[in-house]
Amino acid sequence: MFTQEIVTVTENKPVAEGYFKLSFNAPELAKNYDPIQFVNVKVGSGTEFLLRKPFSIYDHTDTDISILFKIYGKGTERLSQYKTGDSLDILGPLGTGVVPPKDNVPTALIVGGVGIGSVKALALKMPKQFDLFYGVRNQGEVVEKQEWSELANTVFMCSDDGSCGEKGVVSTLFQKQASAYKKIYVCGPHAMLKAVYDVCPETIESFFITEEYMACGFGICMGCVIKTTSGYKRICKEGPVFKGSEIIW
Amino acid sequence: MFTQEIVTVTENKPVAEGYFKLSFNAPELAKNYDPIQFVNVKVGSGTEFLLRKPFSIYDHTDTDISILFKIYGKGTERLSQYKTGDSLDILGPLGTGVVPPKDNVPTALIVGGVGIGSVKALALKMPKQFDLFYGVRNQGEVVEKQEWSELANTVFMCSDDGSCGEKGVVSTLFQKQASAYKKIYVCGPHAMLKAVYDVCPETIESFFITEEYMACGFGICMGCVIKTTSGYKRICKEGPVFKGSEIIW
Amino acid sequence: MVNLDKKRVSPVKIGSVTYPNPIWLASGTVAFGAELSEILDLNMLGGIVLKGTTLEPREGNPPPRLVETPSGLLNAIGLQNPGVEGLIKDKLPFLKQFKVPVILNIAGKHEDEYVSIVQRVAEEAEVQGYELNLSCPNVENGLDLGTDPQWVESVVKKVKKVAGNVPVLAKITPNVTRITDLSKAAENGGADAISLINTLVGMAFNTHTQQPILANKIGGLSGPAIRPVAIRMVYQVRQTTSLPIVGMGGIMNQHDVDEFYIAGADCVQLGTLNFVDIHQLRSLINTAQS
Amino acid sequence: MVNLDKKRVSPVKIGSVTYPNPIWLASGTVAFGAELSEILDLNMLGGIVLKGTTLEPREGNPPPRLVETPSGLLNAIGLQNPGVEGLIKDKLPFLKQFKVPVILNIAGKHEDEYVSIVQRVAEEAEVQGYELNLSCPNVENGLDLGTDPQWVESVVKKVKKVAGNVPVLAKITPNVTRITDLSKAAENGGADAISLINTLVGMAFNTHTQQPILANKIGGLSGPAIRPVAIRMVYQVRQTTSLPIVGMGGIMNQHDVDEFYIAGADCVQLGTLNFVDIHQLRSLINTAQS
Ligand SMILES: Cc1cc2nc3c(=O)[nH]c(=O)nc-3n(C[C@H](O)[C@H](O)[C@H](O)COP(=O)(O)OP(=O)(O)OC[C@H]3O[C@@H](n4cnc5c(N)ncnc54)[C@H](O)[C@@H]3O)c2cc1C
Ligand SMILES: Cc1cc2nc3c(=O)[nH]c(=O)nc-3n(C[C@H](O)[C@H](O)[C@H](O)COP(=O)(O)OP(=O)(O)OC[C@H]3O[C@@H](n4cnc5c(N)ncnc54)[C@H](O)[C@@H]3O)c2cc1C
Ligand SMILES: Cc1cc2nc3c(=O)[nH]c(=O)nc-3n(C[C@H](O)[C@H](O)[C@H](O)COP(=O)(O)O)c2cc1C
Ligand SMILES: Cc1cc2nc3c(=O)[nH]c(=O)nc-3n(C[C@H](O)[C@H](O)[C@H](O)COP(=O)(O)O)c2cc1C
Ligand code: FES
Ligand code: FES
Repeated sequence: MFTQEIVTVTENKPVAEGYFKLSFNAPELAKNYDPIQFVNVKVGSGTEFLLRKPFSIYDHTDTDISILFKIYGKGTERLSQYKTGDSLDILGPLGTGVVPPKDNVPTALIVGGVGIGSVKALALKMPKQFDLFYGVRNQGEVVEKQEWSELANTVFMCSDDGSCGEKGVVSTLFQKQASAYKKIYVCGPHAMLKAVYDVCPETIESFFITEEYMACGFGICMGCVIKTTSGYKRICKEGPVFKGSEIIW
Repeated sequence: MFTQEIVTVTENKPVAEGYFKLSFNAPELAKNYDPIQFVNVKVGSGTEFLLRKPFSIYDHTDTDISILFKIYGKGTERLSQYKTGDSLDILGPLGTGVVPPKDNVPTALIVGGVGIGSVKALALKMPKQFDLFYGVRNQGEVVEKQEWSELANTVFMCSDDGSCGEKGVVSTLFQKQASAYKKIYVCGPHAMLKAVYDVCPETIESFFITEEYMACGFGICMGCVIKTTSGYKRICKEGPVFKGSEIIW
Repeated sequence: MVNLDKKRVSPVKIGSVTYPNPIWLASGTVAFGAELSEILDLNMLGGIVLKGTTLEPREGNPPPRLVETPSGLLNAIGLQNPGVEGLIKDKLPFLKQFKVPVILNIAGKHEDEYVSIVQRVAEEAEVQGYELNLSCPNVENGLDLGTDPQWVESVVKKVKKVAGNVPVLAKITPNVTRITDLSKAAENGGADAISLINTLVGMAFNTHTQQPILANKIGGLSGPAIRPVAIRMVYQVRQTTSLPIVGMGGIMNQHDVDEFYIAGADCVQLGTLNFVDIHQLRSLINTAQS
Repeated sequence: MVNLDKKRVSPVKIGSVTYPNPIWLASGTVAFGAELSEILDLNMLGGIVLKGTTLEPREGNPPPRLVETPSGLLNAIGLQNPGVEGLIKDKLPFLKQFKVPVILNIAGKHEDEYVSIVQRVAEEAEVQGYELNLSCPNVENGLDLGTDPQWVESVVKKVKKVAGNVPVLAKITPNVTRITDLSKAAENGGADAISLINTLVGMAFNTHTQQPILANKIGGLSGPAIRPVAIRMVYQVRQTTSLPIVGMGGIMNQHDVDEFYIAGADCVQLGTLNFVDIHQLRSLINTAQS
């Protein structure tokens, strides 16, 4: 069950270079969402932007939901200007969420850049058996370092310029230790997802959090598809999480 | 000479029911405009509104210009939300202004509703020989009553519902005393302009401040024309002031 | 003058069917109704037009299939649909629980396919209208056939022969020189109503990769950007026919709906709006309840 | 890949004329240059296309002539202009002080008028291009002639005969089924370049009075709303000709300019932008200075 709500922004603060964490009041939603679900947000007024913009639910309190976003284009630029007290029109929760694994198999979350925004809700609901592999461009991009080091068993960092953790890409970082895991959740740009898939042993159960341009966000436009072994599937409806073996890369 | 400037809003306050007076910092403009000139204002962001919206220059201080506007549609609604410190993109001064009459002939300003916004700059620069005929829907619409009573010799008020001054329309109010004047400046909706023209003795030199939908505001689109005895003329360039005898009503 | 108060709530008679009110949802913007039913009471609609259906299942175009343009949406879904058998087996049964008139949107590769689809569906007898998509610009050759008045007349005629009592709506393409040539052709073919407009053919490039954004390169432009063109076409067609007109293209609010009624539409379909504002959608639907 | 860095500053050769850079201003959005020269250095432009000029003076349509639509502007100016004699007497002399190439936009009622205008202007020898407006949708009968490829070919051919060394640009109408039929016709007629797109035919109603907002009822839609259609047409025409293409339609910033270059345009014209953002205009012009 999803709804369209006009909510009030309770906080919108920079949390890294070009990254914002925006919270809004939505007690019902805060109680009733699954990790990896997202909200589709109307940014700006009139037809300044015609389509909503999708953002994963990052975190919640009893009354509030937050999203974590990176300034990408004009829409996220505009969203960064929202202030406490502004109202925001959201649709959600959308997508098929993930039931946090109860089994204690060794698990890794592997994220690149703003991909971190999609996995925190999952991390919070998981037993603390997971490691985090976190790749960024540079140190300035790292979000909530302290919190993550508390959430995860171990955080393995890498960065393109070596300013933070190992120098290199997260797929390579993960590859070195891949054999230690039985289950992975991967989130980031498509090229990174593919790189991780390519180095991931078949013995690992892998889940990839995918993205595609969306219009509706709830399955009626058929716009946001990904090619799978059983044909095109809607990322907003059957996804955004797909097994690595299901995706046609 | 006109320019496009990004200015800062210094104040935006309600001055009557649905009326706002918006001031912005523009020292050059404040020194270099003629009464009845206007500015063309970009409202909102992106293509929320594609065209600028024209507003007469209402008043000025040494450093600031103000406009007076009435909430009409979505653009003026949005403009009413601007706050001190916001920036605003304006083009101006536009139109052919009026050189305030130096001769001491008996003069009347005749305005309906938000028409008051176009004549204050003229009133400020005129010798105090003018009377104001001011028609409104109702009392709530009256703007700066006190100031006008100081600016004008006499203020004659009327309103549609009689809540303020005589009950009736401003053309009728003026007609009764028309013979007392040699020169009039008229501003208001087109129907009111025509009504005043119809009751105005030929002996009076009459100037009408006209309006038409505008795209550019400085004469390049040919969109804002009014039919005159010498063909269509551009309200934004040859106007907005035309002699009553020139207009084909 | 159009009596708007009346028009907004009036049932709409097309052929032998009277649709309960003039607010319908457009093909390709509702899938087959299931997802929308989670957030909207379908029973309050005057009609729901299903996603364009072909004889065989179609997997559609590769992504990207969408991109936003100023006040517009460019799409190239490529008619992803389960085919007429899939429709009958997996989609229509769900819709039985609602009283909303279901209109099938039919996309054939050639005349015979339209006829075959109608014949196959007619056996099921659940649908209350056939909207012939004579205008899908995303599919190979789709453009050219639908722009030919003779072809339009002929396909409508053939479908009418097998449609029985079910009204046939001709959704003609707006990407033509004279829209009235097509509406007249459809009328000559025996269409019970004219649906317009479908999307305008458009394109957008990614200036970094220098590639078309849509995998299909060209796509169909919908949304408020195209409303002035839609209004003009409804107006022009209204001057030349007394058939019911089903108007659409960029409707976002009551003002826009009224503009279509004034231009000459008897009822309207909401399309892109469904993706972006369910509150507005509900408000328009509520207005239509007399 | 288009070398954008190069393209943005490249002179553009059309026929025998080399225009200094690819940023031009579009007809109907600059009047005859005088007003813009107060706020813009015309000398930095690659070209300036004057307001559509007819043989006799035209007073144009009654107001309202304009209305804003979502991301668009609907206009029906009705070709208000002083006629070719007025142009020569009152408008061209002012432009002599600038080095910007002046392109005349010509709107004839029939073939002979195009020819007569060119002949009359040729005596003056100040203009650097003739852009034939084969597409003005606002003028009676204007639509139908320009949609006929044979007519387009014929009028271009006749004008070429009298144009001497001055390049002839064919501004074909976008309100047609197949834009490439027209571009080919213009090419066959000997056009030196293809200009596209002109405005799309649109309409808007005042829902209170229930009357069309424009006094002329229908008008031409410009601005960002039409950009996807313009880009598609430039792309389609580029596939079928090696003639220079002068692209326009909804350009608002550098991204949009680049999109036209990528789609296949050799230079661009800025139109509606001139009405709304002189800063952007200057910034695009500055980019074009090598
Ligand atoms: C399920 C899902 C969850 C997401 N979660 C997050 C998140 O938690 N944090 C975050 O920062 N970003 C997230 N994104 C991406 C985010 O939606 C885009 O960054 C944002 O829409 C860009 O808008 P823009 O106007 O700033 O950029 P634009 O200038 O519009 O576009 C820049 C690029 O962003 C992408 N994009 C734009 N609009 C959409 C759209 N409607 N749907 C999908 N992609 C689009 C396109 O690839 C485009 O090229 C998510 C996307 C999806 C599909
Ligand atoms: C020279 C001139 C001076 C003006 N001075 C003032 C003033 O001092 N104070 C004031 O309150 N209003 C003034 N106006 C009118 C003001 O421009 C409109 O009220 C405003 O543009 C409406 O915008 P909107 O978005 O709120 O309304 P919309 O919803 O856009 O339109 C409502 C109506 O306003 C008119 N309008 C809209 N846009 C324009 C436009 N670009 N040009 C002309 N008319 C338009 C139209 O008649 C339209 O039907 C002036 C107009 C002109 C031409
Ligand atoms: C994503 C999408 C898919 C569409 N698919 C179809 C279709 O399958 N068949 C059809 O006739 N029209 C289809 N259309 C066109 C719409 O039914 C409608 O004619 C058009 O979008 C204009 O209306 P709008 O501006 O309100 O969206 C589609 C439109 C969109 C946006
Ligand atoms: C107010 C206005 C008047 C126009 N007049 C003419 C004209 O006289 N001749 C012509 O060929 N095009 C004319 N056009 C079309 C433009 O030259 C251009 O093709 C069109 O506006 C698309 O570009 P744009 O979206 O950048 O404005 C006019 C456009 C506008 C907006
Ligand atoms: S975004 Fe519409 S189906 Fe996924
Ligand atoms: S608004 Fe463009 S000429 Fe007056």
